[in-house]
Amino acid sequence: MEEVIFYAFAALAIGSALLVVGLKNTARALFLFFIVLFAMAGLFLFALADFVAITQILIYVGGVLILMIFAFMLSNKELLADLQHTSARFLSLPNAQSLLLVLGFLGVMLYGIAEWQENTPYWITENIRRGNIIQPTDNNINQLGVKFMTQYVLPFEVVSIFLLMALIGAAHLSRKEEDR
Amino acid sequence: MITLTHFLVVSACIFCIGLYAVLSKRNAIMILVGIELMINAAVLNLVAFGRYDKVNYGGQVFALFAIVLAAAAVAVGLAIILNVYRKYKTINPDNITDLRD
Amino acid sequence: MRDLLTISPVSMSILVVLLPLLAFVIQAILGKKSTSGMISLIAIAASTLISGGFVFTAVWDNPTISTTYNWFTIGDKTFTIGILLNNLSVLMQFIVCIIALPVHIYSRSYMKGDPGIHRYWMYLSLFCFAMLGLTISKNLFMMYIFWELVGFASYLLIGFWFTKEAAVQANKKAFLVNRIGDLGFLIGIAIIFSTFGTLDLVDLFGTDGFFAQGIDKNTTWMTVAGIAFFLGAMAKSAQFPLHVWLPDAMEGPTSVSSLIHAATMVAAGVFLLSSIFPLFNETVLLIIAIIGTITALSSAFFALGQYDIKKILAFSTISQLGYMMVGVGIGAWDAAMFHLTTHAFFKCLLFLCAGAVIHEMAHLKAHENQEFDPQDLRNMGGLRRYMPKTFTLMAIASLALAGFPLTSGYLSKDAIVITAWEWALHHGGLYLIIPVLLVVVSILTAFYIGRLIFKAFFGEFRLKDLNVTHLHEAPHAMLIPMLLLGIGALFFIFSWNPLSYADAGILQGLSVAYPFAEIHALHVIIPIILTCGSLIAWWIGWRWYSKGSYPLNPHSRWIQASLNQGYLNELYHKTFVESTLALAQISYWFDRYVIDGLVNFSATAVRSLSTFSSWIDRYIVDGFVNTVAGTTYYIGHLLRWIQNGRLQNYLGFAFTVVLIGIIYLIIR
Amino acid sequence: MGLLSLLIFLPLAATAIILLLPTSLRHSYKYITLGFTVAQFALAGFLYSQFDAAATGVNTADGYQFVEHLSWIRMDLGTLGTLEIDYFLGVDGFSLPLLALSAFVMLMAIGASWNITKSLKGYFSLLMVLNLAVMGIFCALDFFLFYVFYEVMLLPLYFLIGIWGGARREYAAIKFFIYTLFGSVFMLLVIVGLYFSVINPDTGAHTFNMLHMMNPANYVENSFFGYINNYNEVFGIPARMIGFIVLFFAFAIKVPIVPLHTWLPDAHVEAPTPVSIILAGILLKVGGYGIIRICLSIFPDAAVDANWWLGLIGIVSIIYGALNALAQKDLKRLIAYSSVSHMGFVLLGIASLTAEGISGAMFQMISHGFLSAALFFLVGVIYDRVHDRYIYNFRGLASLMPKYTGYVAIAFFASLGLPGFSAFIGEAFVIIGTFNAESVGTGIPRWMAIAGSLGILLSAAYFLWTLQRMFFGQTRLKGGEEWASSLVDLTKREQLILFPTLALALLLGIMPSLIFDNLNSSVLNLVALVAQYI
Repeated sequence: MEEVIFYAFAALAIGSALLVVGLKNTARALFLFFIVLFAMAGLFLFALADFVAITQILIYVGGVLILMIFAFMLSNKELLADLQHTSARFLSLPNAQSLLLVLGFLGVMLYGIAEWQENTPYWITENIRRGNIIQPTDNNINQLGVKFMTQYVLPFEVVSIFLLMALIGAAHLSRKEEDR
Repeated sequence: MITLTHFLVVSACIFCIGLYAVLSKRNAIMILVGIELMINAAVLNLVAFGRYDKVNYGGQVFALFAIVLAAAAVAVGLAIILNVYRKYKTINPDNITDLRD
Repeated sequence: MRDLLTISPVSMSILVVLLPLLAFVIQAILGKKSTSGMISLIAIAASTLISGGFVFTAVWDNPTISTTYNWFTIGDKTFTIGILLNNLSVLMQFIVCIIALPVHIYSRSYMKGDPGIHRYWMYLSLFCFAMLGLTISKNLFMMYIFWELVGFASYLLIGFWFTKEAAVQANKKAFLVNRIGDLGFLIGIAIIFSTFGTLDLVDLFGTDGFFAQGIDKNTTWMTVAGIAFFLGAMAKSAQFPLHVWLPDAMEGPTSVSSLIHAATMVAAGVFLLSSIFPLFNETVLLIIAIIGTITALSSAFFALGQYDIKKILAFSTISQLGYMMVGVGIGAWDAAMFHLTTHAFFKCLLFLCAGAVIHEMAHLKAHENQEFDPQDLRNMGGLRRYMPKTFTLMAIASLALAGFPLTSGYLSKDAIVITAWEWALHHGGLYLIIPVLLVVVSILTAFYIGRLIFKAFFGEFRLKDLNVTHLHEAPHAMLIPMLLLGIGALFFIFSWNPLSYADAGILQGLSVAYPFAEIHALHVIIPIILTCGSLIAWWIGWRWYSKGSYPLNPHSRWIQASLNQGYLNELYHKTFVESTLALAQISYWFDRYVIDGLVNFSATAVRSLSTFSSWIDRYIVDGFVNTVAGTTYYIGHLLRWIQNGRLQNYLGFAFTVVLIGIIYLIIR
Repeated sequence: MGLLSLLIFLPLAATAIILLLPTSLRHSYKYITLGFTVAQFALAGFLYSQFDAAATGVNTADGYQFVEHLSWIRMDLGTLGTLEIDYFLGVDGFSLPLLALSAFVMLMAIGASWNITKSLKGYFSLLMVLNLAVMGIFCALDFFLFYVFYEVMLLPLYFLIGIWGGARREYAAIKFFIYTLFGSVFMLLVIVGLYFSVINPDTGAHTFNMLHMMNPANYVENSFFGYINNYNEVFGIPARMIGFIVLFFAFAIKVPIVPLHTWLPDAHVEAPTPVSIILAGILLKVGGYGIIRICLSIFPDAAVDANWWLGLIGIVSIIYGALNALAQKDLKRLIAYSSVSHMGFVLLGIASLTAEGISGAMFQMISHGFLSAALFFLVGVIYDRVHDRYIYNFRGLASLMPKYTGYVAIAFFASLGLPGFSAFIGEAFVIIGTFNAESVGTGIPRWMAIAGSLGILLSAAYFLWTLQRMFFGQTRLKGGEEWASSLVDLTKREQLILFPTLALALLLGIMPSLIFDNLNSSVLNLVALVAQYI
């Protein structure tokens, strides 16, 4: 039962992602991107990362995606044409070179995964043996909060400042430059 | 039982799809989308591995960092796209070839 | 009288030669201003006087006189010029003078008014110089020089009317045929020089005309030399088959023909052979005799059919020269010289008479404005009524030619024929053909000359519609020299005995010892046969031509062959002339297309080779360099294409490299 | 400075003056060149009159007269010894008549150049350079010096033909140049070979001195061209023979011999009249002179072996040239081929190796120098008037131009060997000498003399035929009235040039001793030199 749901989510994520890159219409692709992100969030749950899944939905769906659509609407003068672009072909033709490259990567990665499976890293087997793995029953949020404020406080602060810088930078970049 | 391998395979697929988008799309926003897909695949890997490290919680912590940083990057990226659009009246990266010569 | 002569005959003889040269030079300088011919006439008259008075009388029947001057030295051999005065040479010189003088006088009247008269006198003097020089040359080389000069002068005189196509063709032919003979002469000289190392006649033969050095003359090269000299004589004396130039040479003025082509120049061949007679061995002499006989016979035959009055005389000359050659060939060169002498007189006279006839006919033609050939016998007839004196003189000359008793011709011709009989009987066998043929020729001679006389002077004038009253006797200026020659055609000049040649002064003076016995019976029989034969021939001729009962078909093959001179000219033209010209064309073609073609081909080959090597240079040697450069360029171009400024491509390449790297790591 | 140097370098002074004078004075150039050439001619005449006829010449320095011997190049070549090149001049019986002839022909050429209008400065200066080179060739006794003059001669000729020539002048000029160069390049090889084979007995160094080369004692043992025990072979031919052959061909191209003659008709036809005169009058003689002076004297042993072939080539040239002349329709080409024929006699005479033959050959060269120059000048006269020289375009010129016809007739008859003119003496003695060869034993058979005499007959044929075709008969011209009016008789200037030429030909024909006296001792010496090897 659990596996069926996992496969469903995985299929949803992969299929939607394929559609995202395959569709000619950018607007539709962006909306399909929602599905992908939701499906990914679902997959995070299977990895027992409930907080990450929530964050994913909050930040991506609530922030990033809205921003993207907003930017898309702002930038694309062919938006209307694009929206109305119900052309003969629903999907864009695959770019042969890119496809080749991507398939190559896929093959390499799958080969790597297959290789990796046979000799699992020592730390994983050691943790499994000690039972030092996250259980569905664990309170993740609590644990995360403690870790953020103790073990990972320096990266946390750095990322915070980085976020600030990014926000300021984004605002600066997107403002109208009248003194050009 | 959902093993680590399942996650890795899904993640690899998503990563590759993202990579494909980055390489082949003729729209800056879709490239950004591709990047996001790749980051998501990475995040998936992080959480999948993070499950076997209860002491440090590194996987989930850094998944969060990644998500946040991705969001910031998207914000900056979009700002750049808007600027580019303003300058070139297009967001097709093919037409922006200032790097050449 | 001889004792009174304190002047050396040698210097006198040189003077005889130089006077005409002086006349030639003076006239050459004066150019068109000297038309009278007085200079030439005075020169030749003086020459005649000196030759007769100081040279001939001084030398005849006296020991040989000779003088030698060094001319030039080649290596260590010295070539000389010299004067040889013996009976033979002074006789010849005197004959030339005494024939030339009347011709000069005659020409003054005959050539009057010709636009090129100044050249005529010039050439005539040049001829006299060359001919007189020839006679007294001591050295074969010197003789050769005069020999050729004689030919040259003859060339000029034949082509005197150079606007006449036939004349210039004739003089070219004459010179070329003579050139063949000259080559023979030259080769003969070369053989003599390389055999004996000298060309001096006295050194060769001694003063007595005998073979002094006693060298075997029966060697092959001596035979070749003899034939070579005879070739020279053949051309000059118009012997068969080199006689073809002489009939054509009649295109020249008649006075020229009479002097050059009847009496003097053509006789030079006989003179040459007589001078170097000791050189000939039996073979050569036999060849000379045979050729002479053939010439005499063939020319007599050709003379039968001619219509041109001058051509008849020309062939008659050739025929008589044949007699002389036979004379030389049988060893009786004294008889040949005797016949030469008598022949010079009567043949010259015949020509001058013919000239007078032609002169009158041409006058008539000019007067009547009619177009006809003044030399054609068919246009004449009955001329004896209008020109009786000319007729008389011509008849005398004709009788002499036919060898009628009381004439000079009788003596000299009998001398040859009888000696020939003696010679033939001495050898026996086939040799007898020669004297038999000579007799036949003699009768033929009587016939053709009779035909000429009958056709021209008897019967009626054939051009009936012309006003014949304009025909009259030739002017005195022409008749007087003819008369002088006419006297020379009679016997008493040469011998007091009209019936026997043995008493002739010339024969006694030259005195050749024959190797065969004299047969007295022949001295009676032969003259009778010849005379009777001539009379019969004349009777037939008179019947045929004067009475008009001509029995023969004029289109018969024999008559046509005779008229066309046996088609020899055509034969020569077809064989020698055309083949030489064809050979010339072929060799020029060869030159242009083969030799020059080869040169041009090699040039082309070198050029194409260089083109090829430049191709190699450009495409292979340079091509290699260019390929390297091109490859670099291409690679650069390729990389440039990679560096296209598209971010996605950069990324794609980056990932490709990463992928390749990973694959490499995996495979490794 | 000796007289010979003066003779050689007088033209250089003329060149310098011409080059220095401004172009505005171009009409004075011809007078300058004429002046210098007259002076040169006078000098040559003076030399001729001062020459000691007893001088034996050929192979000893004592036999030469007016000798000038200066060191020119002395370069230390290390192990190869010292490079010894001398400025060595002298004349003997062979070179002196040719020197005088050259001076005379040059004078004629200047006279014929009177009507040249195209770039006079270049023309006259080139002509004078040519003059210098020609004089130098006949005087040089050092092989290197000889070669230098020999090559210098080519250059002005190339330009004179290539610039002032007729329609196909470039072709002719290049053909001429390459032909000659072809010969002389190989000649250089032999010169170098000789240089390394011969030593100067005085200094012990290798030398270019021709006189040393003529002495067998000076040859290094086992050297390439050495005399004794020389078994060197090239393509199976002995080394000394190959040296002879190469040198012979180098000069034979100049003579020219059949089949190396084809430059001659083209060069003659395309060259302007003065250059034709020089070509025929002097250039061809360089070939004959070279064969006598170098081939025969330095390689007498090889010459004795090869003379049968030389004679054959001579015969072929005589008859072949004459036949070709007979086929010509262009008057100038006819005369060019007649030159081939007449120069064949020179070769035949030389090949006979008899005193008569070699003297005859020399005489023939002198005579041909005068006569061919006169003939080319005569062709130039008619070409000047109507710019045509096609034989069939003229007829009956005698009535129109009597003086011209007279000169042509004299020149023609002189050329065809009429006694009294120089060509006769030359040809007759070549024939006599060739005939004599058999009794001397030089290996020239007698039929060659007879075959050669056929050439005399053929020459009569083509000259008389031309005379008949062009000059006799009724006047009929291709250009009609226009030509008739432009075909004026000879001018004073033309007669002034022609008369002395033909008069000289006549004088030499009557008094051949003028040449033979100075020639004899040299010829005898040469014959003696060669006779050792017979």
